[in-house]
Amino acid sequence: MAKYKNHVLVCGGTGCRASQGEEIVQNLNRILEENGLEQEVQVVRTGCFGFCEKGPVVKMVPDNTFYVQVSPKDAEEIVKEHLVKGRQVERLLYIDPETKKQVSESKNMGFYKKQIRIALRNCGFINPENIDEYIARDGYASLGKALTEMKPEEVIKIIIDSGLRGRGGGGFPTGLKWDITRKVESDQKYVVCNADEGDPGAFMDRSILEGDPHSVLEAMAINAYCTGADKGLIYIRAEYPLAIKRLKIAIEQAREYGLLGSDIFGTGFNFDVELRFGAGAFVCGEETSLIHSMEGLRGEPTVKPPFPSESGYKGKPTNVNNVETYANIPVILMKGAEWFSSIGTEKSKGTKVFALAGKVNNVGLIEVPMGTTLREVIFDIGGGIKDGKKFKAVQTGGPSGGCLTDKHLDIPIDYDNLLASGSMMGSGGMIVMDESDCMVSMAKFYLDFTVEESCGKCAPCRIGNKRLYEMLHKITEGKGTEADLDNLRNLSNVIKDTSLCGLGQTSPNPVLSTMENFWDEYIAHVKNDNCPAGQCKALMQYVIDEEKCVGCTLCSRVCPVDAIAGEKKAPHVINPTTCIKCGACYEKCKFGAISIQ
Amino acid sequence: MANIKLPAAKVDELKEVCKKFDNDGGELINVLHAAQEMFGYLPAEVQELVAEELNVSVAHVYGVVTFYSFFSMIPKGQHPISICMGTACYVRGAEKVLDEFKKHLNVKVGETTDDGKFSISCLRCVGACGLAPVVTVGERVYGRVAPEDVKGIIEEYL
Amino acid sequence: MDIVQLTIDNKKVVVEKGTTILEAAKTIGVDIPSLCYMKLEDTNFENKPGGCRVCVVEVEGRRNLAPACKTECSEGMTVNTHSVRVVNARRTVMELILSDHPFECLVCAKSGDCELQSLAQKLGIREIKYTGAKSTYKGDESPAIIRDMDKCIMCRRCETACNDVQTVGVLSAINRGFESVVAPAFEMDLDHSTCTFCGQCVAVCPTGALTERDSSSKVMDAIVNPTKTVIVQTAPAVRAALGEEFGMEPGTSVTGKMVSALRKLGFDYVFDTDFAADLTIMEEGTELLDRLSKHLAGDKDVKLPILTSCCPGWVNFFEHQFPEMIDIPSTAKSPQQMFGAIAKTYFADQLKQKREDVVVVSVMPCLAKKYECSREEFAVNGDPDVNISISTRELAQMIRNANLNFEALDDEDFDKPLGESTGAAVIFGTTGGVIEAAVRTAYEVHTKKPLERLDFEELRGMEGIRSATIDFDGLPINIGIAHGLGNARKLLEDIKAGKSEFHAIEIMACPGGCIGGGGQPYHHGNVDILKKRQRAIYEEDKGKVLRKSHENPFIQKLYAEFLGEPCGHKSHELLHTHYYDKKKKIEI
Amino acid sequence: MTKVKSLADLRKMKEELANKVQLREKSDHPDKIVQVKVSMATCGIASGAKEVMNHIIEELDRQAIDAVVTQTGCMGYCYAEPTIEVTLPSSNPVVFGYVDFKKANEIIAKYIIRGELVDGIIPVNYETVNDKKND
Repeated sequence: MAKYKNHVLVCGGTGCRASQGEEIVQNLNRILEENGLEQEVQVVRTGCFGFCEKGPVVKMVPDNTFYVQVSPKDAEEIVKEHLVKGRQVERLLYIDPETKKQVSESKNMGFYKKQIRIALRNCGFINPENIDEYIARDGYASLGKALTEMKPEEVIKIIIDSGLRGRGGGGFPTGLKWDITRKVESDQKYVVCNADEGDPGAFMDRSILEGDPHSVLEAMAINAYCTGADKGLIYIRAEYPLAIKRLKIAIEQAREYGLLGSDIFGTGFNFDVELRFGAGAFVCGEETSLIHSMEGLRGEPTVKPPFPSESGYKGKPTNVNNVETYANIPVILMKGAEWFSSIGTEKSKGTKVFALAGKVNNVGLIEVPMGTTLREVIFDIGGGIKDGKKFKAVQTGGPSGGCLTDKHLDIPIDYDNLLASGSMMGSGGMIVMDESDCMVSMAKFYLDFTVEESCGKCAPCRIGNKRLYEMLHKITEGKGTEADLDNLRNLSNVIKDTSLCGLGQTSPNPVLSTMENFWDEYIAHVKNDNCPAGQCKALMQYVIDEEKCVGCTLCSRVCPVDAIAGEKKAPHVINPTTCIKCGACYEKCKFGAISIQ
Repeated sequence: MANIKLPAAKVDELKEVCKKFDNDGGELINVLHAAQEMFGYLPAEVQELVAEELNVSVAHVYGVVTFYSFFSMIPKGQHPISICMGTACYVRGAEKVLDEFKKHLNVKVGETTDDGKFSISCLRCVGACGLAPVVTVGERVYGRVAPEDVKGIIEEYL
Repeated sequence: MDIVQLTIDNKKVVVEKGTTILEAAKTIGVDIPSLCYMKLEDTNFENKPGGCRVCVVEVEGRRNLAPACKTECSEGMTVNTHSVRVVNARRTVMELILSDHPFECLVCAKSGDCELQSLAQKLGIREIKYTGAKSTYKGDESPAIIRDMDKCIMCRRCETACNDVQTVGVLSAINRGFESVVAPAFEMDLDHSTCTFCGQCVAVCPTGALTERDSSSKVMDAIVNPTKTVIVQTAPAVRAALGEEFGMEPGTSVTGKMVSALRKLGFDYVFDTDFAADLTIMEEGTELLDRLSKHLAGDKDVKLPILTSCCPGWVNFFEHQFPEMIDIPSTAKSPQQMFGAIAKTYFADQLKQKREDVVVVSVMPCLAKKYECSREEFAVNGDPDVNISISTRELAQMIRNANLNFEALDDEDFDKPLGESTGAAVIFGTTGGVIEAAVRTAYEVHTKKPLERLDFEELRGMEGIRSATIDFDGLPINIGIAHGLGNARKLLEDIKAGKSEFHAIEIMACPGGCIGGGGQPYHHGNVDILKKRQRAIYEEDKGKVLRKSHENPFIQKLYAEFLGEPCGHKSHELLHTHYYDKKKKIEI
Repeated sequence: MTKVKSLADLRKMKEELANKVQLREKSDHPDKIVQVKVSMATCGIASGAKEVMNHIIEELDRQAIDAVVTQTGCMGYCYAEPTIEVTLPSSNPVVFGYVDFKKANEIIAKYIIRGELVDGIIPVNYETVNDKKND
């Protein structure tokens, strides 16, 4: 390090107590100057440490000491004790909850290990368009080991023992699925990678394919070796052009290196991969619809059984797995089943990638071990709610999932807990909402999505979801009745019970879970025509405050439906029935006399 | 039905594509992607040609084209504007951005402006939720779009 | 063949492995309601997309309800078909379907035959709790079939019929979600598409979405018009099915009652298409022997095998799909059109009336006949040989309209001369019948020896493609038979590939032949009805005195007085036609 | 392109490549090699990563700094795109967020040349399974 001897990093993330961070920086600089150290020590603001419940955080470099819950007035002590005398300020050190010992080195802090990246291990570290960098990080070693030293049954046993379950949302044990496909006799079998990722708000598959395409190719080859297939297909949605480009490059390079094609590793095992493009249909995330789409047909599902493992693409046994599931396979073979099953909870092993988005400060792609709580994900890694607003709900599982509230924040995330609390793991989309989001409108948004994306083959989903949407629309327009609420519940349950495929069987979840957790909001909409979150325009009233209104008549002139009456210079009144709530008067009024209730 | 004539060069090109997929009906969606790339959209005449080449019925091709939202039978604007309506973008106000676009271009979703310059469509989650709300114009992606920015974006392409 | 044991509504059931719950339940008299399921055994028509979800039942240990039509029985399965959960689900699904259906039962053509209507009655649906928008689509009034797709419930039967059975491929599901429906490409009208009007989609449609164009009012206008002499001709397959419309046992032949009813409706002359069927045999039989002798004499470019041409759906099929083979089928017109040509010349002369004052009405088991009689080449300066064609269902509606008690009518006979026919003509109504009639005449004309065995069992039955070799006194004649256009396509492909060693092939567009026509009373998927109608046809043939077409005295009189000899100059002019290449070209 | 005939081939290739990467980092010849990785996922590119990468390459050439600039996948910090990771020789990689042209120049001038830290550092809040450097 040239000029500066050491640095003080102060967390300046937009989360927790960001403003205090500023004061700390100013105090530190002031005191450093008083002690003539401003040349040797540089104070730097950084992004969020992801440590918000212990913020503001200060990190001393190069000795990596971590001070937590630092207040502006501690600045003096830090400079005097640590920088001048070189003694750590005991009082501010982080106490590790388990070991109860003070920990200063940031690396081995329990908290620091919140995230473990298995599926995303190479994303952001290697150049995805250069196969060498993938090989440099043990790329294709698992495939080599499997092909040359192991029998298919042995590989499958490891996958079963690891406890890996499908990451696409269903959570079906991957090892079991591979075993079933292996046992079916057939002259031709296929392995398929489901990269349709239709869930809105989910982008982990895209990041893996753009950041580490080879891990998926290697895993598909291992899958093919286990199940006895020699052809692989990647069904990728047309909305991901960059991922398609990188996959094509990766496939080309893998073929050149002999890691795809014929006689791989000289073991006589042949396997090659082709791309198949989606064309904008969420339902094609469902296995059988995906297969029909790859066969050039309308993406309509068929009743299971027969499962694709018995008869799938072109009627042949087909093993379909999600991108993230595949990304875990090479590591499991490399580091063994015991290591993998040591991570996660009792029935959900390993890690899950979440796309944290919505009203959260640090929107990001994170990978946390199963069992991490929602609170840690949203408030620590996510940096809390944007603009300091109050947390209201988090939606997981996309249009098939549900909304979870603060009473679920401390539930360890895994397949079964999320299902039990009325939502679903889904592909991992996690949308955070604050008090300004109306839950009835959220349910309506998801139903609008499902109505648009339903394939139309079966009556309950084709017509039922449309009726759910229409009822929710009525409620958000203030025309809903109590009877509608009962109809909503009954119809939702019947749609779940009778729909042909996963889309229809889960599309009512957003309705049922918002009714379960925010019943009072539904009642507010229906009974007293009020939208607590203030999002449903139709339920808002524009009101003129007599004191503030000076009678300048500007609002009455701009009102498109002449709903404002009043003499010049006298306070005006808005007629609530004719008012169409366009907000024109609200924008025009210079005296702030108009408010929304 | 054939009210427009297809340029002969393009017809041969499309036949070549079909041959590349060895005229297999199972490759219909790949062929349709290529065709939409070539003609910009999929008029009835192109669908009839594809049906002929892959020997599947025209009704089947039309069934597939109307099923997938990616395929369009009306020409997209020179600058196709797509507003992401995924959950993350919706929660961050994508609807207001959409209304703003509609107001400026006075076209409904799925329609093209009369001068053929712009068309508006809704996309299902482009996958850039960090930049919500997201708007794409052709290949270019605009992040963190506020209603006020809409005017500026349109002007870039006037 | 391993078997499976399960319990349905706590009754023990043993079925073959692979049987579905729906079929297993039928074996113990439990008829699980369903709207999209339909299976016609040997006509390879099976439609079970599992889409309507009305047949859902409860299976113990399963998270959601199981569709009975698709779920195969497994060992030890416990099924409940009427638990509260099932009944509530079934009613709700029905309410949903009805909430997107026009309430026009009182004026709908399918009322009384509509499966949706009868199931709604059975479940006693009185109130639709979940109302909302209804999907609406472009109407289509083609000459033979009316499409009112607002009534479509997406059961996909017509799509299966048109694609898998008939391989014509005009229909496909289009759009997605709430707006999805089954329609031709670009929702064009049927008569712009390659539709052959075989009407098999109408025959399987559970609701009023697909019905036939109703021309009965035009017939009544003609009857009440004093200046017009109205002649009616009835097809062989009509008399074997008409009774069903009045609750009579399927397979009861009602020829006599039909003739009586027609007279009571006011037709001036009640004739029989069978007369023209005998005429067709004379013309086509001669054409077959003519080609055969040229072939035997070594003529290389004579077109063999000869294909029958009496089915307009089949004619439409090869004009659209195999235009390069339009010179192979026999040039003989269909019985309907031959009858029209003779009625408007030979018989009009006898009546000393202009052809424009004679109205020929045909009663057909078929919808394609409506299209056939409207083809320009079958009209003389604008006056069609056959003015109006109505289906068996429309005739039954006219009889009900006239309030006639059909069952109580006494039998009456057809008028002379165009009402007389032989047993060979009657069997035109079923698959294998036309070729058997042709064989009976061709054998005697070719060998000059009397035919001892009249019943050619080897040509009969229901299998899609059949073949037999008939010994013409030393000369083996290979006969091929196909019913259902999918099977026809297979034979045509063999001919194109030069692999076909048949001499003559009979092709009928509808499975079962004309007895399964698109205009017949609805069979609602019960294939036994077709078999019973077939039996009735062969019964009537057995009962006839004359059973070979060339023995029909009035045919002999017609040739003597009017036509000269078969395939002669006059016959060519009146009784033969040619075909057109209707394949759509891509304009560049 | 070398064809991988056997597992042994692969392992040999991996060793070579791994050394080459270390070499790049631990090389102690005077003009030390700086390694810059730019996160080029869809959202990175959408927020200008491509232009920033080209700018950095030109800037480093102009100042004759021996550096290797490569693209990489998404690092996960969507809120701070475009993000780049700079690894000075024999020191831990540091991730910078909100990197526009101005910030890129600042990073080059202050951090790469003089080793001074710059505002906007994104503390890496995860460790990856097989990335030896983090353990």
